[in-house]
Amino acid sequence: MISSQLPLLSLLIWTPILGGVWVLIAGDNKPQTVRYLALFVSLLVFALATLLYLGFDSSRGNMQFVEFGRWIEAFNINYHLGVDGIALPLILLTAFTTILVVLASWEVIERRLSQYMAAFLVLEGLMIGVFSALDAVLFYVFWEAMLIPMFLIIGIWGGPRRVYATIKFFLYTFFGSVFMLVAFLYLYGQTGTFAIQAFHELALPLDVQKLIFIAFLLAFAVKIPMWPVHTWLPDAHVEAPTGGSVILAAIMLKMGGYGFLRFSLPITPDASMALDGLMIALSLIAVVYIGFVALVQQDMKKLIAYSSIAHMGFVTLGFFVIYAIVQNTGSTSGATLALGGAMVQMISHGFISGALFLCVGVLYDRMHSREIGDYGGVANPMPQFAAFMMLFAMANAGLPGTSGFVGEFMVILASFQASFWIAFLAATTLILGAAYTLWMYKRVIFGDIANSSVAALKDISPREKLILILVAVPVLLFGLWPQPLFEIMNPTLEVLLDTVTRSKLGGI
Amino acid sequence: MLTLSHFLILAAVLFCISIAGIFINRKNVLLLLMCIELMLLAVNINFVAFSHFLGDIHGQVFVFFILTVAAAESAIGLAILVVLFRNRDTINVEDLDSMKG
Amino acid sequence: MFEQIIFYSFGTMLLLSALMVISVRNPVYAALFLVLAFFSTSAIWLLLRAEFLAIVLVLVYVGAVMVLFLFVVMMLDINLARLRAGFMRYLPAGALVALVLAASMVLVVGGEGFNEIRESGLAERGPAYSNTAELGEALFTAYLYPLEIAGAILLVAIIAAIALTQRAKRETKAQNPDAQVAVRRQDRVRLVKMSSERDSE
Amino acid sequence: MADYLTTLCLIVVLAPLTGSMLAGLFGSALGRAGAHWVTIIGVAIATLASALVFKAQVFDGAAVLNVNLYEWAALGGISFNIGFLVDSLTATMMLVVTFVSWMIHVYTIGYMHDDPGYQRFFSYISLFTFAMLMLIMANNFLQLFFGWEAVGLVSYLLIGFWFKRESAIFANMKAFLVNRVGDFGFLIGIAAILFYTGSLNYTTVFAVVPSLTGTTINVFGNADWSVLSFICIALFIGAMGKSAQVPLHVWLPDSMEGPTPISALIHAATMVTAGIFMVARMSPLFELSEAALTFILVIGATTALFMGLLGVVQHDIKRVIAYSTLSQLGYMTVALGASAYSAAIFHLVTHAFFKALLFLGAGSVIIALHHEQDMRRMGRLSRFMPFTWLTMLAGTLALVGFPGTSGFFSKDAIIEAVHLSELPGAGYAYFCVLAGVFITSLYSFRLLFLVFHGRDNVDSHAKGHLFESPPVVVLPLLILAVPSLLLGLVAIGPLLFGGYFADAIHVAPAHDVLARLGEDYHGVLGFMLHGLMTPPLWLAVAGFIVAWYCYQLRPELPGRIAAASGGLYRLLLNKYGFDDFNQAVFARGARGLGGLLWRIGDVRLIDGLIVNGSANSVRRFSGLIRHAQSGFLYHYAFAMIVGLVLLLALFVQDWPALLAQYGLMQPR
Repeated sequence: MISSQLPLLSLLIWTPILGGVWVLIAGDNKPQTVRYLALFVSLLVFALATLLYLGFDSSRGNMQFVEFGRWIEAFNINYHLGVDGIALPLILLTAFTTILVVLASWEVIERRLSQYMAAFLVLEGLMIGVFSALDAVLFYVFWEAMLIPMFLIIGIWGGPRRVYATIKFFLYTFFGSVFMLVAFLYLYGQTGTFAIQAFHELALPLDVQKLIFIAFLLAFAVKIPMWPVHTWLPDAHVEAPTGGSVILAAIMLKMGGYGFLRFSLPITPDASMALDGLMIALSLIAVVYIGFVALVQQDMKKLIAYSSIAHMGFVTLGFFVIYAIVQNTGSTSGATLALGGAMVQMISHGFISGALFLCVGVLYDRMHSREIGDYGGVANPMPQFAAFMMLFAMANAGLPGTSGFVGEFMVILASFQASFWIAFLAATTLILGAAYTLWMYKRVIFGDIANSSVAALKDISPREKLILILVAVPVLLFGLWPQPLFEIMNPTLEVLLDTVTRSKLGGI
Repeated sequence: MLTLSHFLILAAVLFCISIAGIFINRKNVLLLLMCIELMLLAVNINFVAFSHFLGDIHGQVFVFFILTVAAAESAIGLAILVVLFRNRDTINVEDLDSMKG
Repeated sequence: MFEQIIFYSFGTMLLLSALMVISVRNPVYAALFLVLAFFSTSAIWLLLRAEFLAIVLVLVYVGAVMVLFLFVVMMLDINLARLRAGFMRYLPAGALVALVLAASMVLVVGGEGFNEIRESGLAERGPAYSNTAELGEALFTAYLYPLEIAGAILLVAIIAAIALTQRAKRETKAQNPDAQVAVRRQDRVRLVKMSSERDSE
Repeated sequence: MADYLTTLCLIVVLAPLTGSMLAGLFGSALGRAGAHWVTIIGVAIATLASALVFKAQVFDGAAVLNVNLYEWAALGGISFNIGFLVDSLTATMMLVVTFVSWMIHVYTIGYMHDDPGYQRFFSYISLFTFAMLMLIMANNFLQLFFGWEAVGLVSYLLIGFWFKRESAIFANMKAFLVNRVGDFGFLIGIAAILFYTGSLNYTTVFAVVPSLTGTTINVFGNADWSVLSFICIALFIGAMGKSAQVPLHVWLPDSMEGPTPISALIHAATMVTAGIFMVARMSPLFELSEAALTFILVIGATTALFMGLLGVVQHDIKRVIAYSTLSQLGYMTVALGASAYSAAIFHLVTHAFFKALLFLGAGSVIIALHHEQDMRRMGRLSRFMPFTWLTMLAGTLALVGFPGTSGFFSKDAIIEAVHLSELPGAGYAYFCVLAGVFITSLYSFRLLFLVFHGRDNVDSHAKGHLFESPPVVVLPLLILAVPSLLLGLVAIGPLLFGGYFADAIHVAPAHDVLARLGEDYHGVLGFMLHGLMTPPLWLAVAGFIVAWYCYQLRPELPGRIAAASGGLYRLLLNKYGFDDFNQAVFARGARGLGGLLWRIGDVRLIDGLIVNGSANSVRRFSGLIRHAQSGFLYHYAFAMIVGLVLLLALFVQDWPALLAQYGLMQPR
């Protein structure tokens, strides 16, 4: 009923963008109006997102709220939007996180506040665009446009080495996605249209599939980030302002995962099956190698960035272990477990790493340092903050009862069905994750008051407490009862699984 | 009797002389401009020759346009030369190398 | 037979003057040799029955451009001494390059590459044929638009030449209206608090 | 009946949780008294409810309750849900956990009287009770794992309660990480169960498992292991982590850094027994794999003997009791290995009481001496603290296995069971268990003599106001002393031989040592008389005599023995080098590997070589190209000419033919 009349997805994309422009017009000299305006826009978008959720019929696995409009007739490119079980949770996550970011940068940002808020609102619109685009070119436009606000956010309001970090971030992602464009053009050549649905049905020979898969892999591996192409993330996080870090960790890393589910797996199933060994190896490296690297970090944000890479390693593991499972067990139940686990891992990682970056932001706003060495015994002056930080640290280490556990638990259970060793290596995250998170927690929070500046710290203000509570609720809710998430995703995962496991080579 | 290649050879040699002129002359920019005029002249000879032997007027029309462009070009060239001389007091090619990477 | 005489004589004159242009020390002589080159070319064009262009060449080039050159040469007091030093040093390299290029061009052009045109020799034209009429007719029908553009280019050239070489006259006191408008109250008005002393009786 | 039980179970679980939430979140608002009352009432309700459940389950013979509360997640045909499974085993454990936790709550009022984190502590111990109950009452592996890790979390919070102390926060991280190593194996086991049985629910798993005896899994390429042994050993690794068996025991002694009440509650009575409970709960699984049972037997025996040995050389009063706990856990594990599950549970229950009693007694001694834990600065306290002394004596008698006390019944049952078991490791286990009895009595009486008798080397200042602890401390001691002494008499009959755990524990007839033991069991008295003739009693007496001789008559003798034994003493002091080994290999190794991977892998290789490397190479390359623009016109002219010549050459493809025209070359 809701889905028919209201063009909800277009609203969801363009309200934040127009809101951003409106905030920009409001100008820098009226900070208070800018803040409340930005908050109003982000709340409005969240309301629209919940409307989308309520209207979403979770019994059907295919695209809903579909909108279709001619854009460029010459090349048969059209403004085609739609959302299904995979995209909806991510859109909700985007809307929710933007509210957090607007609240988090309430007093912190003084310089050019309106441009800061505008950048985030536009970024939100573009991200929702990416998640709901069903036309390859539209997807590509949103995908590249999304980099610009992020580039500005890190570049202008970032830390000392921000220029290096932001250029590296931009070039890295841009380099990857250029190959994706080539793949789209080839597919357009084959099908005459840019509709992603058509790409899914297009039969392709194996070697062509492999090339396309590699092209997509480059674009999405950089975004996730997967092991060899991950070095931009720590720099980007260290230099980004708190809000930027939260959005970067909570949403932008999920683009890669979403891309794999929407493009790589369905369009080139046989290539994915052929190369799943490589992908599993890369994911396991991300989990183990990065786990060790995270252990020795001295900068808090770098540590959380590396832990994000390790958690996202689980996502890719969940995606690419399905072929081995189906081969091994013959049934798709394990594969659905893996995919569902990976999806939940993405959502929960969005909340947890967002929360952790907010916590580091709280500390950074007070002491302007991210080095673990400068802190010690923060629990004494800031007990409430220590409690929140404990919850999120435990969630990051994958404690059952928090959402961090759900994803990893299911992926490990599923990957055992593929092979013992995959589960064995993946399960090491239990130890490594706990090790680096708790060691950081011990050095920063526990212990005696390290220095005078720590002693002078004030506990979290009501605003900060509101933010932390807001993000703590989903972490605990989805830890204790993740079923609502699965209800949305299950039908879509079923549909995705049978497109993905059906080989395309039969036709030729 | 005269054939087209006579004219083409004439123009070619003229063209090469003007190139040598640019290459040899390391001294004043003025001579460079003159050599460019010579090159254009060589090209015009070719055009007229072809237009005549093919009995097609278009060649000559084109020469007409080349002349206008050449005139405009030398006018501006000399103006630049004057301004250059006024600022640098020299038009010696050896000194004018500031425009580089 | 007569045409060959004319062709060869004016051809050699043309090449010699070109050689002299690049080798003579004094730029004025170079300019004058260039004028000679133009005259010999217009003669050759007459041979090719392109009399309108020949006359235009003489009028436009020699009349305007060479005069401009001479004018500039006269105006800039170029110290001749430095001009010619080192001419000999680059001659061999330049000559070599020219020779290689000329040889390859001549080979290409001289060969039968153009044989179907070669034999035709100088095409005979009837006495009523008027090159100017034909050229004018082509110019003002098919090529009208490019003609306009050519006119525009010339206009641009004129303006550019003037603008480049114009020197600002120093003594004028031109007003700058937008600066005047942008003045703000606090720049100009200063309130000074003075204690009010009674006027002395 | 079922929903009556369900509501009761809900009360049992939610009461401590609400108490903990109230104390935790509104601690400052409630104030100290408010906080401890809220939590005590919560746990009291839980104890009452679990007593009702116990009565319903055991006496009224109610059916086994197996109910799903809500569906946690449904995915790909597998449904994960949260629910309760209450049978005799759970009911007993519920009663033990809630009762001991209640005693600890009361005791903490006295112990933590002047501690700033008072409310926080109460909230943590109630949270612990909630987590332990969730673990015990789970009806599927997911909730078991949830309880498993939640209990680990709370023990982490409580060990590091005084987070200002560097040793405490090191100990709690160590505890959590070692537990996580155990959970790593546990998770692999759960994953295997899901793969081979298709569900995580106990009942379905136990139904499917017998059909799996044949299937094998090959992990190391050639060796084909039976799936069941693989699963059981994996699950047992989890138990080893939680119940501190040999390789993963390193965290328990350090966990003494936490306040004494939690040492009693968590590291003696309840949490460490989670592993034993899990193995007992999974008895249908373990019974099908001889290899796993032997493995358990050997690990248990090694822990029992060698950890007991360490107890003899400790000077910190709490560490002695900690090592005694380790040793007793070893005993329980040995019982499990010998398939005497009910004996293990029986010992677990009795041990919970008398070990909690010992810890609380030690706690009251520590308060009296103003947080002095080193036994060398204690002595002759019996005059000042009669009640503590008496209750500690009762606890020690139970621990040693003095005939009639609960410890005697449970420990002797285990020793007899091991004696009857025919598993390959049984001989070694029997030896360890026997030697353990001697060691146990040695260190426990050593503790008694050093603390309450022996030379009085309490420093003068402390002795000034040395007197018995307040009633709120002593009362729990007295209450706990009762079950420590009498429970054995009451419980041995039904528990071991009366099929009390029939509904929960299934023992394969071949391994049923308790059945054979039961044939010649006729009544408590008979068992006691029989006990007099068997070696354990004499070993216990021998231990007593040696302890009396060394620490009462000739106090300087232990010093000389230690010096004489040289290497052995240092080995024992150094806890067999486990700590140094872990620290060197795992801690420093991991950091080293991490540093290596980061510095070389990330910074130098990926960043330096590829990312910045390519950027630098582009800059260097363009540096070269830059010189091509010299600024001189003739260079540009020259470049044009070269281009022209090349174009010309390109334009004329067939130079030879052209030259041939001029006769300069012979045409081909």
